[in-house]
Amino acid sequence: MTVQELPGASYRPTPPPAWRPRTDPAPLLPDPEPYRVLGTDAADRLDPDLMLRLYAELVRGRRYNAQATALTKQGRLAVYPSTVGQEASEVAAALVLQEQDWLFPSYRDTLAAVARGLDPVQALTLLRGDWHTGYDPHEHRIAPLCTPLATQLPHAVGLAHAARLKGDDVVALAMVGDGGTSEGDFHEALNFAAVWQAPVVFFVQNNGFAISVPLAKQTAAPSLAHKAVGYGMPGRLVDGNDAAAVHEVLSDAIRRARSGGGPTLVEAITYRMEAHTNADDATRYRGDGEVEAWREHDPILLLERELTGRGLLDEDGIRAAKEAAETMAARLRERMNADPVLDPMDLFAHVYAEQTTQLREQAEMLRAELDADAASDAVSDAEGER
Amino acid sequence: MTVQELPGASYRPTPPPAWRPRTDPAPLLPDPEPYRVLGTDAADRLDPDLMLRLYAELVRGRRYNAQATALTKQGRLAVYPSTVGQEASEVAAALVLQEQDWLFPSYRDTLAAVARGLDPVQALTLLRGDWHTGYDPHEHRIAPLCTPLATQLPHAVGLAHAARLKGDDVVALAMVGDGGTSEGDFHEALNFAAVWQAPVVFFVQNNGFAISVPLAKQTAAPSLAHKAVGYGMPGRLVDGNDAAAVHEVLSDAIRRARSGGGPTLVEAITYRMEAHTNADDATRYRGDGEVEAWREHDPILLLERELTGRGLLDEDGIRAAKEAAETMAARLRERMNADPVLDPMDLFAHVYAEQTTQLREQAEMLRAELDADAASDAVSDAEGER
Amino acid sequence: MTTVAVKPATMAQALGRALRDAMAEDPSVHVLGEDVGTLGGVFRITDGLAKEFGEDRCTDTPLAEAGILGTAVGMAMYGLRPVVEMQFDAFAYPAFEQLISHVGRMRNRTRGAMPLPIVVRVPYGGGIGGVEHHSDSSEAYYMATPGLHVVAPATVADAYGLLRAAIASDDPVVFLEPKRLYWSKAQWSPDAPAAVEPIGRAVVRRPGRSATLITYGPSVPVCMEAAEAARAEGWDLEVVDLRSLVPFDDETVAESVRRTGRAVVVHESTGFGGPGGEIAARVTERCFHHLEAPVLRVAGFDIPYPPPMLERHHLPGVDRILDAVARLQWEAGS
Amino acid sequence: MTTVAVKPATMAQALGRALRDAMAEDPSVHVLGEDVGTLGGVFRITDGLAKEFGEDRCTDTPLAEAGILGTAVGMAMYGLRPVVEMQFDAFAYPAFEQLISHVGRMRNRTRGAMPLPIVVRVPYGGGIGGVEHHSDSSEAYYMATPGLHVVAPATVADAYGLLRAAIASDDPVVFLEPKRLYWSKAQWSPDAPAAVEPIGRAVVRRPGRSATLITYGPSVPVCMEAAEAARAEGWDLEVVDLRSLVPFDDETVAESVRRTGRAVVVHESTGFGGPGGEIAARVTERCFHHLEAPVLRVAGFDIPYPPPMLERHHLPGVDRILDAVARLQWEAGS
Ligand SMILES: Cc1ncc(C[n+]2csc(CCOP(=O)(O)OP(=O)(O)O)c2C)c(N)n1
Ligand SMILES: Cc1ncc(C[n+]2csc(CCOP(=O)(O)OP(=O)(O)O)c2C)c(N)n1
Ligand SMILES: [Mg+2]
Ligand SMILES: [Mg+2]
Repeated sequence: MTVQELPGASYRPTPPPAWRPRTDPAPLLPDPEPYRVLGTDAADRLDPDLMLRLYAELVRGRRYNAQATALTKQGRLAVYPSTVGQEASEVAAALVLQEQDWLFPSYRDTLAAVARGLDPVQALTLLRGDWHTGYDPHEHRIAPLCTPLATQLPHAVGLAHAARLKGDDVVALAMVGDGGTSEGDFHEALNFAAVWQAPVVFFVQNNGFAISVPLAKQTAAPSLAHKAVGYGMPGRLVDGNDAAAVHEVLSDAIRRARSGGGPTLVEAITYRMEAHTNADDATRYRGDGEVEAWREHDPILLLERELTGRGLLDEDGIRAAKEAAETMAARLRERMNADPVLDPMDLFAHVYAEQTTQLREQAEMLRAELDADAASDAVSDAEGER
Repeated sequence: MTVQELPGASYRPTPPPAWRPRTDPAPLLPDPEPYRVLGTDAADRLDPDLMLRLYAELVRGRRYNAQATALTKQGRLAVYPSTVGQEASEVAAALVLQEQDWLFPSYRDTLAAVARGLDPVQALTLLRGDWHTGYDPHEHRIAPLCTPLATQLPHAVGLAHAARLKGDDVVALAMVGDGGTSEGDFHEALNFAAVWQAPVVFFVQNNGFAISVPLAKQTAAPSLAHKAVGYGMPGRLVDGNDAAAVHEVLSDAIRRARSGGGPTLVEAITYRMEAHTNADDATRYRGDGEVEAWREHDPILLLERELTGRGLLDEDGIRAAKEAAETMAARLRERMNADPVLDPMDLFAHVYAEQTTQLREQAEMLRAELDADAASDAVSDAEGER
Repeated sequence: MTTVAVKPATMAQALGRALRDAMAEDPSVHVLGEDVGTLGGVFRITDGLAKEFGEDRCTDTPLAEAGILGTAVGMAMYGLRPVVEMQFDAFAYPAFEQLISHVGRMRNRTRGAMPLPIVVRVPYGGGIGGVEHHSDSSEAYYMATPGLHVVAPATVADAYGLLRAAIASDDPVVFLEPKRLYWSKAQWSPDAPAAVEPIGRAVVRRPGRSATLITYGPSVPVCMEAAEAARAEGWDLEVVDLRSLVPFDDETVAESVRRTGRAVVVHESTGFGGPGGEIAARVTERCFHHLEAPVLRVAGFDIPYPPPMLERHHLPGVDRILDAVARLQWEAGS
Repeated sequence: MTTVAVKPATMAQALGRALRDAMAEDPSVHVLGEDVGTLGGVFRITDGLAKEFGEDRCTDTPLAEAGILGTAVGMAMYGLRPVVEMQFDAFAYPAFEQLISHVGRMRNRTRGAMPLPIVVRVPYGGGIGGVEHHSDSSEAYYMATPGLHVVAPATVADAYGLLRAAIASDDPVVFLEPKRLYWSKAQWSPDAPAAVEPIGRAVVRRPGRSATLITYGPSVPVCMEAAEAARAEGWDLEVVDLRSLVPFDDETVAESVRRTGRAVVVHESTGFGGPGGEIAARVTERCFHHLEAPVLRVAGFDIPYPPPMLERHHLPGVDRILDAVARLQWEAGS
């Protein structure tokens, strides 16, 4: 397009100052193929200790998933959304964080919380049903598991932004599913993060489905990571079953955020091997063949092969990891088999900082009902004893 | 990144079938510079009739803007958001549509509606304040002017999708501002459109500001058009003050939509020369220098220079266009100076298809009040006459 | 298209049947929402529709509630009759701007030129052991939004009849489906589905003389049970099932309360700012001199919906209803 | 930082001053919203704050209300006290999911570990000649959401005091600013601002013996005027200004109604499903045997907010209030 000199035209072909592309889009675009480490040359650079740590966590994570699903069958959990097949992404998300950093899990990400150090019983409280959150978020810097999809993303942005304003060295990592990227909150969160250059990493686990809806009905984008350029942040695509790759890509993104470089969007390609939750019937929307194809690409298998191939792991090591996982599972089972002790009066305890008169009256009513029930129970007990 | 052969590893480096980039991102990305026709070689290809038509509409549009602002001063409009400086985009948006197509204007886009053939008095009804919409949307296929930003975009998608399902040849063109692109509804609308391959064109007028907030506080993206790739649709960047360029780019996008090629996002770089509305004081957030710089890039000036330079327009033609605009303005002023005739009972007329008992009672109450007022007015009139 | 000889007996089946019959009769009826197609919805209400009518008629949408309702608005503008499913009550909240600012106002905005015959199906309410955000009773929000109809069936037959009426209505309808009644069964033949109930008529589910329980949706069976239990205490309770909150059937309700002289409103939604305030106020306006006692309310507490293990303490149950009946100042007369 | 010797006299100025004083006292107070920085807000309430405290303390956000409130939640999680401005009532709707699903529940969800001291300022209500979506009274939505406080000042001094109290509160507060009172003036010295009013206390604005007008926000001055006008008819009306809808001051209201025996609730919001139902119901529950007539309501009609040229027919005015007072069954006694 060349500029034509018009007779008498002082017309300038460049538009006035308000138009100025501020970012070079090229470096923001993801590579066409998901980044991979295991089974590639890049694996030569791996830190053996970190890999063994990841391996132990993956094995533990797999066992945790199995145990949690078993607990739903025993009626000890109301519901459990499994992360079998996604352990590499779940675990890596936790391990890349420093202590002062914050994790923002979605409802599915109890494993990430557990890998970060949260007591699994506390992590499962929401799903057991005794309370909405089983832990003090400040203790491990893990936000409450978030059920309304994508709504946790602006929280992560706000927290990261606040920390930066206070001059604290804190990065927030926010997790979301492929389906969650369709929500308006995803869009608004990424935009705020980029405008504010907040130290936050958005980590999308693209596990192929939102309940029954496959990715192809969710988006027509080349990849979810391609959304990043529209906010002016880099988008990265990674093989979500390659624990080493996820760890590296997330670490890079966190380093970037920590050093003032702003947010990153990371898309991990993975697969939900089990049904959406124990209540779901996945055979209604996908064939076994698809699931089988992913078995070969299992995150534990990939890492195990790499580590054994390199002589970093042997049968003893594998057995030890499995045993540690069994111990964790046995302990979890045992503790979850105890009925939680609940006080119905807690219903009114934390609605407001100070209880309103109105709630006080309602609490009194419940108290009276409970007392009356207890009294009539006592009467029937006494009658029973005679 | 080369694949390493591990001893005994049957590990396949390509991930399983669920990962498959569906779109080549390259053609979806906008050019780095806004597309321009006027003052370039591309202008040789112009259709003189179309250009003269555009010119007449721009001149009329400028006059319409002036008249509407004047009407706010006279108390004849509650408020008016001017499109001075944006006439090329407003007018082109209307002219690219075929009769059966639909226009989805934002609250600012009365000019586009008028350029499509809507009676300006009807277009201004919302802003005069006698009703929310002054026209039957089906008559000109213009959706009601939409005040909650970006909420009209999913409407356009739904309508276009419905038309396609019915087998009708209908394209929807949806207008939105730069600020509006930050809303979740923008994101959700574009995503639905791309997944459904709906025949819709999203037309963003980036006029530099959302009230007082400049683009740099709105987004960090290379351009708003870059958002398109994240939905898997093409993004196009155009000089919004170049009527010929906007007309061409929008026409291309509409042709694409009409032929089943799916949605396009078009960003027009333009500038709001006047305050946000008559109630706004733009000096609080921008300097005169910035505004002045854009005067040289005025849409009417650009087209006028091109047309006069090519000998397609002379002083007579310019005068004729101005006179036509004056006639329109005089007629508009005259009609807007008449008080609209309102029936308060209309409040209850179209809340439901069938009036509820409840509304009937309320309507009766108002009717009684109005009758009582009329009676007491009559009494005082009678008294006044004595 | 052959009519399959199903025999629905649960509310879920009746709802599914209503959708199917409406789609079969009227090609402009489209179903859309999350997981409604291939899966048939998480509650299986839309099971089989995509198969029978194709994915263009029953569509799995991207995961975005404002987008679902917003595109439904556009579809309705073009003459379709979209029936959208919100997966759970609390997941309808992202769509509130579209609902309040457009769905409820488009007809009024355009002086009747652009009605929006949209049905928003919302599986709602608690008692199913759902974790946070899966058990909200959000009807107060809908009631406070002019231009919407708000319907809540309590029986299998009503589920069918009211949903058919909602789809046939030229007004937007928020259709509240009591989740915990999805699996409630009743003698009901899909081959001779009940005559379509008009929206806006309450019904006396159980006649009585001592006092009126005014209720709707999931609380109807609870009130029926309470009425049975009350017999032992010597109270003969009338149960009025509102069926729709908007339009509100003042006539049926007031007629009952004038007769009994006492009333309790029962619902799961929080008491404060919930539907019960409106109902009690309008009953009182109309029946003041017939009332022996103030209209009382038995409702959810004014707290966020509790976790599954505590929800039974929150939900209005038979005992709490009877306690309220006992407080209706029986010493005062009649 | 020098204290500028402004003499605020309008409600808008008092609100601005409250923000300024709170920010000066507490560095964790941050203001964010659309146009609140450079422009000082479309109503100029935040004028000067960005200049005095910097753009990090008073921030122009991107145009996305859910994003504004959602990021404010995150900021509050980290210990800040965000004050967000929604530009107009109807533009708060996109933020409803954040408000209902998170803001109102986070404290409860975390057993008190994560309170959210957020103030959501909402310029609300009509009477300013605003076009569609600029005049909604949305308080019913907020009232029905547990975990929120809902405040609406009616005077210049209360605007200051209640906003200070809202910012100081450890609970989230929806702060409803009656737009049409922004320019109402009063003798009020910014140098000795009124003692900060606690949230949750109603006030008797005008004592009276014949009947009680229960109201809040923009309807307070209208009720005061009605009370004046009522003297000519021989009625001595008491006016109770609720100041906060949540917490609700049952004590002050019930005490007044027990004394007068008659009450009318007045507000702009639609009547059906609006705050008046709750108020009338709870007053009746508490004062039944003192009532000579049912508690009546004067409210906006049950319609979408009308266009500017018709709004005066919609808004509760003096005549309509007096008509309601006349219907309080004066023949019946006292
Ligand atoms: C706002 C909202 N809408 C709907 C739901 C119901 N829901 C729960 S999980 C889910 C699918 C989520 O898919 P994705 O984001 O891909 O995460 P994944 O389940 O695969 O981890 C849906 C629709 C919800 N929790 N929140
Ligand atoms: C949802 C919503 N939020 C806020 C507003 C208030 N508002 C009206 S116009 C405007 C700025 C719009 O900017 P932009 O989208 O760039 O359009 P422009 O005014 O420049 O045409 C704002 C914030 C609104 N109308 N809708
Ligand atoms: Mg998924
Ligand atoms: Mg703009």
